[in-house]
Amino acid sequence: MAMLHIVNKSPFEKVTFDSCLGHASAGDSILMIEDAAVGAIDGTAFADKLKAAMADKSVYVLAGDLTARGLSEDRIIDGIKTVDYAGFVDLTADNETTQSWL
Amino acid sequence: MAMLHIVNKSPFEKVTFDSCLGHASAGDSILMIEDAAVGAIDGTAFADKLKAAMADKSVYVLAGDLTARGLSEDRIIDGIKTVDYAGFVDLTADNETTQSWL
Amino acid sequence: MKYTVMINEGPYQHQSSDTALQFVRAALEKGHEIFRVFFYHDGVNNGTRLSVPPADDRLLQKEWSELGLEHGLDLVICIAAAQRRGLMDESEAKRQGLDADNIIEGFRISGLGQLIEGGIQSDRTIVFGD
Amino acid sequence: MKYTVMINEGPYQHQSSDTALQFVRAALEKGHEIFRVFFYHDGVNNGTRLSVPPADDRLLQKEWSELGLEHGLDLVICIAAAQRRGLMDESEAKRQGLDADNIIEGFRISGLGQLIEGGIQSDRTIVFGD
Amino acid sequence: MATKKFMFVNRKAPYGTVYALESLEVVLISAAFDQDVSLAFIDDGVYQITKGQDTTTIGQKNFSKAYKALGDYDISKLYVEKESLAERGLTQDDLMDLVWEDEDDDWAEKSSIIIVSREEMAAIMAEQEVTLSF
Amino acid sequence: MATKKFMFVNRKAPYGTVYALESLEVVLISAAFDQDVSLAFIDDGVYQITKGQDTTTIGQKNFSKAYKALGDYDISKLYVEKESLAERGLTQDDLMDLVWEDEDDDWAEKSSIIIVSREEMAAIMAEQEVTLSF
Repeated sequence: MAMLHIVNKSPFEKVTFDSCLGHASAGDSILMIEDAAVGAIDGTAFADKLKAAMADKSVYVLAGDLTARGLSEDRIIDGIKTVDYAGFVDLTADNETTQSWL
Repeated sequence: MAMLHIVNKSPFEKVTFDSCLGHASAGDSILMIEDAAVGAIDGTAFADKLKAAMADKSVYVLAGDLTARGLSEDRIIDGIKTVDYAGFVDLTADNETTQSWL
Repeated sequence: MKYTVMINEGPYQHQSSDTALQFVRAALEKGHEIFRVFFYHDGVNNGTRLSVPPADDRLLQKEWSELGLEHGLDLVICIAAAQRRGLMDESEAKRQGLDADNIIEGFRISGLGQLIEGGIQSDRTIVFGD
Repeated sequence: MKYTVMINEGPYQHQSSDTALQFVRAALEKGHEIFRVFFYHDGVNNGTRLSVPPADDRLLQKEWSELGLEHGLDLVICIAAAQRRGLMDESEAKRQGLDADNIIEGFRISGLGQLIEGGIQSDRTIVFGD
Repeated sequence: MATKKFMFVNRKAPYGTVYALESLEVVLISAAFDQDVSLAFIDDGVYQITKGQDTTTIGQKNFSKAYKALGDYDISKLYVEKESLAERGLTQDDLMDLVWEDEDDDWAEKSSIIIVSREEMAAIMAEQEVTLSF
Repeated sequence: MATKKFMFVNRKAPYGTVYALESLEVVLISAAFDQDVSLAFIDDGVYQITKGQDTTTIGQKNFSKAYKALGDYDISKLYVEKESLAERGLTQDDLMDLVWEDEDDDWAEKSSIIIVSREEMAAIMAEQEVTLSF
């Protein structure tokens, strides 16, 4: 079963995002919301970890949370897709299960 | 002026404790309370960082927060002193200023 | 698709209530069913009617209340968490001998079993928190 | 020595209110003066009188209230934070046209200036939060 | 009602925040619904089930004994992550003896604690139908 | 009243939690007390003063413009940590232009943002008399 992992913590502040990456399975999807959106940016101390996870997982970011923090979509890592709240809902419907990393 | 740094976050969960260590000055004191108490234990992935800080800083842990989490005082790093709430108050009085790392 | 949503944090302090509100709105717009929204931990504070934030800020508790009434949502506040934090409806306040209550229209107070039942009955259970 | 204490989190959800309570008790026992305790952010929720936790759990709001009354402590709830979160005294509730209030005895509601004044007047300002 | 695979994921230390206590309250309630329940203890969540917890001075009640009741409610799958223990200098000896009685094996007392690797934990998580995080 | 060195330490991103907004509200009030006020932006706190913040879809008000008022209240020392910016892939160009007018220099407009190293930030913190953390 494919799982949607929802992560809402900055990877620079908490280990939650790391823990999420360590427990997600190949074929799963990861959605960054709230403070986790800052993890989508390329050229950060976290970017390489996320790129490695993208080898076998799909990664998404909630666009509104990115722009709220002054980060434009053209700075995110290649291959990460932006979604709005409707897209967030679609992700929860398209994956059989979800897990929130709090 | 000597400063008391009060840290209340687990070093395994958040970067707050690291940030505290990175901003404390020689001669300062560091007090671990609440979830930060788990950082006092020897033999963890964090212990070496704290030992390095102890070269020029005094480190304390609130005993009640240690035992609440099932950790006995005989497991803490050599040189860390345990205090009770009265000792916590004394530390705030003995240092000219305090900074809480939240 | 049928959803249960759990919210673990109070309004303003963390974004989880905001995000959950936008999520529920988007799910309703797409025609999904919201079986239940369960407010747990500090999430129970989303159900107070005594909030009056600055005029240029959102009033989250009212937005939940109005959304609930408009769509007939089952907005459930956990009774155990509510009792710890001082969120009361009229009958519970009376039962506890308290002189006031503070729940906003559209919410109800019930037990933790409602969360588990939501998980069983729904196709998806989504958790928002800190 | 004269202390001001700031508390940024509500009761139960985080330990900060518990720790601050023990700290203030210990400071008073040592003969220090508590100039002010300032409740900010979700910390305002420490001032509700509507809490009824399980019988075997502590009732933090009442412990603050009683400690404050016993020692004549100045327990100040930030008005802006209180308005967002639905913590009201009688006069503020009336002013806002609300039908209930929920503040517990021993607390008062005032502005953020009280925190800065506390920092200026006190020898030490200690922050408890998340 | 249908039977689903429920997992309660515990990542936070007890007492510093309320999540451990209120998570346990949900878990105990879930027992009444005859679901396939398991618990995961990862990251700081492993501190929730250490033995010898003593909250005398911090003003909070010690709720660690309530984990011992889980076995009586047929909640017997407590997955604890090996890597999380090791990083914190802990071993299974530091955890409470949490047991259940196997009615299919002449009520033999068995440990409810199952130490698993991160990789095994990920596989167990992948099988769940409802995951509640605290 | 006496003049003290007040520092407001900001370590958290805006909007995910309320601390950034309510910290700013305290800072603005502090201006009325004629104290020696400075702000520190470290770790995720640096996101509080990025330019181009747009909260249209998340339902919260955009309060970033209020930082621009700080200069008018003679709050002109906003210390931003270089290492925190770098770790997040940010530079000073990503931050708002926050300025104040120096009355001792013919009201010349000067930047309120002072980029410092972690070591310099530690030294500035060590000089403070009242440190409020959010």
